[in-house]
Amino acid sequence: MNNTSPTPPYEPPRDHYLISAGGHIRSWLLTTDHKRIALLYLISVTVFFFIGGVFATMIRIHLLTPGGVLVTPETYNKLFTMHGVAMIFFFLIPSIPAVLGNFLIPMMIGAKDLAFPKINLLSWYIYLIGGSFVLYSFSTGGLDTGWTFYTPLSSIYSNSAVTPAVLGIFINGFSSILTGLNFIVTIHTMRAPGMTWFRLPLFVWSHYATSLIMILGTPVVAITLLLAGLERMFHLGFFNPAMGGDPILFQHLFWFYSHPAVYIMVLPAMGVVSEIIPTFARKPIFGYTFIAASSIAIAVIGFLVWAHHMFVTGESTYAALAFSFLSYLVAIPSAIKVFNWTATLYKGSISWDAPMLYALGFIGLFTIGGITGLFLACLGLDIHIHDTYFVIAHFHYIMVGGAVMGYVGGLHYWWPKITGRLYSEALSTFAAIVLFLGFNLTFFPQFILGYLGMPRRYSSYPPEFQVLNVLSTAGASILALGYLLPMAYLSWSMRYGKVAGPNPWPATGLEWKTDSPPPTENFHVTPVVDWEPYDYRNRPDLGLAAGAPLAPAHGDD
Amino acid sequence: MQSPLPIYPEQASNFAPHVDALLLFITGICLLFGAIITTAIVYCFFKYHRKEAGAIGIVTYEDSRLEVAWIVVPLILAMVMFAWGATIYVDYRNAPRDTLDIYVVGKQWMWKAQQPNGLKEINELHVPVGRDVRLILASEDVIHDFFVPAFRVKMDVVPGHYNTMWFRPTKPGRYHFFCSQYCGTNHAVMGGWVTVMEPTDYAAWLSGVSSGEANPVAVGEKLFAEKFCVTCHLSNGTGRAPSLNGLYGAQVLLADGSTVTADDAYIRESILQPNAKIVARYQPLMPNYQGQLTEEQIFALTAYIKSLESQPVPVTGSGIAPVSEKK
Amino acid sequence: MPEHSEHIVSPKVYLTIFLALILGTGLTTWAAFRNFGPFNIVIALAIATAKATLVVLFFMHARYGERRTRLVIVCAIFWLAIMLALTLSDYQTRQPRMGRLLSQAAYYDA
Amino acid sequence: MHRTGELYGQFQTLEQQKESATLGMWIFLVTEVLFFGGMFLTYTINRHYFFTAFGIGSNTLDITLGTVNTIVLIMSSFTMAMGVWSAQTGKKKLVPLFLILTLSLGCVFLGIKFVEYKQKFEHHLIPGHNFDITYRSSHPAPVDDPEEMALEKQEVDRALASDPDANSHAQLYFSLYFAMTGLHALHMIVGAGLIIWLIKGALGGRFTPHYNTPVEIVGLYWHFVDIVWIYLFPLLYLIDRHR
Repeated sequence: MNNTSPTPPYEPPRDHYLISAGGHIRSWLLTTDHKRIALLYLISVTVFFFIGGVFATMIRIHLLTPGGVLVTPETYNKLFTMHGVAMIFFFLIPSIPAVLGNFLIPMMIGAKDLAFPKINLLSWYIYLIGGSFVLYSFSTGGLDTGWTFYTPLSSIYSNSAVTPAVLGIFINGFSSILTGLNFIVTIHTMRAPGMTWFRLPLFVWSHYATSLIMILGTPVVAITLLLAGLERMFHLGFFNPAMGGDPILFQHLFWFYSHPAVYIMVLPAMGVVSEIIPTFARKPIFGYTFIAASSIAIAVIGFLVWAHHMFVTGESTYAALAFSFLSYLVAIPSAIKVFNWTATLYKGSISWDAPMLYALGFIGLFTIGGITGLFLACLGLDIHIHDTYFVIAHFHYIMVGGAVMGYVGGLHYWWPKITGRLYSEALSTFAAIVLFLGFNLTFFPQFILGYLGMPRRYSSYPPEFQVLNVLSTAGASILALGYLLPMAYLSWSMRYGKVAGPNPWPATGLEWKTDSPPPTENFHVTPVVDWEPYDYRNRPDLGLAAGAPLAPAHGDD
Repeated sequence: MQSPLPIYPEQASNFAPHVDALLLFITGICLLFGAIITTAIVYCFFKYHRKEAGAIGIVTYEDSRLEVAWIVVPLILAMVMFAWGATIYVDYRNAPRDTLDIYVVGKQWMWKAQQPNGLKEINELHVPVGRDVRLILASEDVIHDFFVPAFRVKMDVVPGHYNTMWFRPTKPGRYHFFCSQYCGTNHAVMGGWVTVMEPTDYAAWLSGVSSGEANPVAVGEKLFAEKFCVTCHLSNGTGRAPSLNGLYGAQVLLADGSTVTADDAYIRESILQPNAKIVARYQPLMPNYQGQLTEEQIFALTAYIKSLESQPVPVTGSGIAPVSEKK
Repeated sequence: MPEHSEHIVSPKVYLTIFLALILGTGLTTWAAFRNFGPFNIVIALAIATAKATLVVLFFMHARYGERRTRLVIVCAIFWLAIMLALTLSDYQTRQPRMGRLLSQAAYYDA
Repeated sequence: MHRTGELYGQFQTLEQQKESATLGMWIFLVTEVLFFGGMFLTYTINRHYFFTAFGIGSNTLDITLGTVNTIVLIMSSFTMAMGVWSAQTGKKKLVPLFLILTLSLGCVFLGIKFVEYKQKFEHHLIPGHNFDITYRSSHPAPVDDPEEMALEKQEVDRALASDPDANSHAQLYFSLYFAMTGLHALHMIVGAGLIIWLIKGALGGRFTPHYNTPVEIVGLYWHFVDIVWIYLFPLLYLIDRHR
């Protein structure tokens, strides 16, 4: 994959962020460098991904037979709850923003660091504290409420360690809020000369939208879980019908955040894809302004749809109609993105490198996830498929097929920048294909299971559902392999990989105009931006073919 | 019963064909869009594969007509999906008149159903084919959800709320029902079977099995005396509290001038929280029965009050609407 | 980056606002002891909002700040409004809760 | 990142630094609005359901202490604003003076709040197993005005007659009362800590017309806490006072 690099044999930089502050553990734990904090996050979210992944594997093995093969119903309930909590709050939500966003946003806008480096470090520590609470809950009695913590099950009836878990998520919320706050301020005030709003990479736009959701939604779930935790600790009655409280109110408050939270997970992945596609098609992205605006539109409209999780709770019919209508509206900006990405490929110069495969995989899986959302937003269908495996399949297509594919793709794309090394081309291509196939085999059968009526969160099921469950489990084992592979070869490449130049693909963003790995201050001189985003034609510095074909007359259709 | 890999469950209610048709419609549209996008990606992926190392792509300029087209067309299709789904939902949320009402109570981890004649079932539900059935759902602890895949309907069972659902079975047979809202340890086994029977079989079943079972009207009547309701709610309307004859389903005039329909929720509220709605021209004297009656006793009392409907209402001083409230 | 010209508010303005806030506090307490029927809560919230507006505009300098600051404030109000309005829309139109408690009227007429 | 004087390394100019800090604080306050907003929503819905019980609960609060506390907090907001003004206009001696005034008023507020909490504890109004809305009126202290107590008892009895669960619902009111005022007080304590940090700087003459960002952004925070109270006061203390 280095064959396109036109630069002469490249000497890696002698001083960069990984070594300049020394390798001592203290230099990492007290660092305020956004790049090092990103790596700290990389390690910690990987740990949670691994924990959540182990739970997922056990869930799938358990469901091989109708009666369940592995654990008791009680343990099974804990498994899916802890899988959800670990994956959603401690992996998916921080993954792309806190790892890739943290690493790249300052570099992409030409800044030396985020606006508040100490707060950035603080938010990692808050994440660790929140994470420890949750791990404490997992290891002392576990958690069996479902990641949604519906009351009064969670606040009164559950016998598991609910209190430390809700406190952990409450604490972790502030990590998310501070990250979002830091990004928004940074994007507003730290842009390099010439970096106007409409020259921002789309990755930055999508993180801006993500940060909006983080700062506007997270406080609500924080207070909600705090109230639920107080209710449990002190026998208060906010959401307990026996004392006059209302469990439906909990659901309103919870989904006010937790629906937009889906967009916290997937918007950054859309940002990653919006970077990868133009780079590997070597042409400006089609419909830049529409993609940028659709990110903001998703963030705003995403806040108006939450009660579509409550169509069968006895919600008022009028409210249900309004929320269903608004849910259809939020599908449009996502569709705009998919169409524009596809259109970007047209007449491109497309390479088949691993990041591109991940990005295209993302488009395919996200499209399936998105359109099955249309089924669930549909009131008449939702009364049948609500709370069934259809829902499970749908949001795994969005979160695993979408967010995780984007995250892994982004890691592959920026890995040379982060570590200065290239990984094996053959292995990475293989892993991308394995992931795509394994994923579909795992989750596609679940759509059918759901429509057949298998409810979610079942530790045992009627025998007629077995065939599809076995298929799903088979897929999961392939999927697990697909995740272990990149973990292995990426780690291997850190030491043994080929040295990457500053711009191996080559790509047009500012982050590629500095060394790989970058120096602590990101740029030796503050860059000045005088080009439009993703423009390959006016960038002689990229060293691409001088006589590259120009747009013919009919090209501008 | 079915082929080894069916795509959808049996259609056994009035909603099932509509929901399945809607499913096919949305699936068709989505497949079409999916096919277009997939074809475009695969085509470009091979057709424009980079041949020379240094080649760059040809710039294509964005076209606002194209952008508007792919905003407006999906929007219109989405609105069709919305409207179709909404009609089914509105139908589902508004039960027809004259339904067969069955009370269903969910508790960790079982379902109790009570037929109109008082026959009680556990994790079983018998209904006649072709009749509009309404389930009145209550929970004793956490949130549950009553889900019958073959009928394509479900509804959450929320403590502190009465939810209702309705359907008209169209095909005799035995169908699974599930709890589909996670409710704790044995959530997965909190289910059972709906048996749809021919009306004659249903009637026979009711009378056959129910002998020896207490009739809820009778139980309710007994409670009505035991709990001293009868001392104030005289049937001739001369008591300290309004007569309950003909109350169920009627409009009740309240002290604040508003009216309310005397449905299950109203009767329940009036038993548990009598002073919430005071009937016009009566005093708030009735003690509250909160915590003194089980859910099933309330159902029985309600059944008894309903049965009073058919008795002749003596002419009393009561005004426009059958005025009623227990005091 | 726009040239940041700091506006210095004179202590006289602060004093005026302070006195207005004290007046508002007196007014809201006074109003609470009068029966305006359903308007008691409206009056209380109106006075509170007026007071909060004064604090934001003058003490917090929003009146003199950048457009961006005002945008941030509008966002906060807008999202709060979304949360309250859409949730209450469900409560306003849903079926009454089982055993719902007394309406105010029933209580006062008793 | 190195720091040059008051300028942190990631910034190019002091202007940029101040702009970032101010924007950051405003955005933080937005999250606070939503944070308290969740509780206000819970409050609104329960008040709607249980108006009588909320009225009874509210009437047990001491209106005098509440009003005094409101005035104290507004006064502290005023002195805070004056502190910012002193820093902006270079009145180096006034800055610590106004900050100390603000801190003292904040402490007075917390002291009064503590007295109120203590009363609630004595009157069995802390949510939990011992919560008893009738306790106060049936166990009058010698200092209480017997007439007033009789009136209060009458009110409580009336409420219980119309809402048999009034005790439970009044408990809901007090749960919200403690959650909301407790979180507000927590914000006050954090604010007081920040002001102590400012006073330390101000005594060292750190804040000048050229550099006063910390005073300004702590001021923003302090005013916000004031605004929360401006809403809490009528919503918690003034329900159904006019009977």
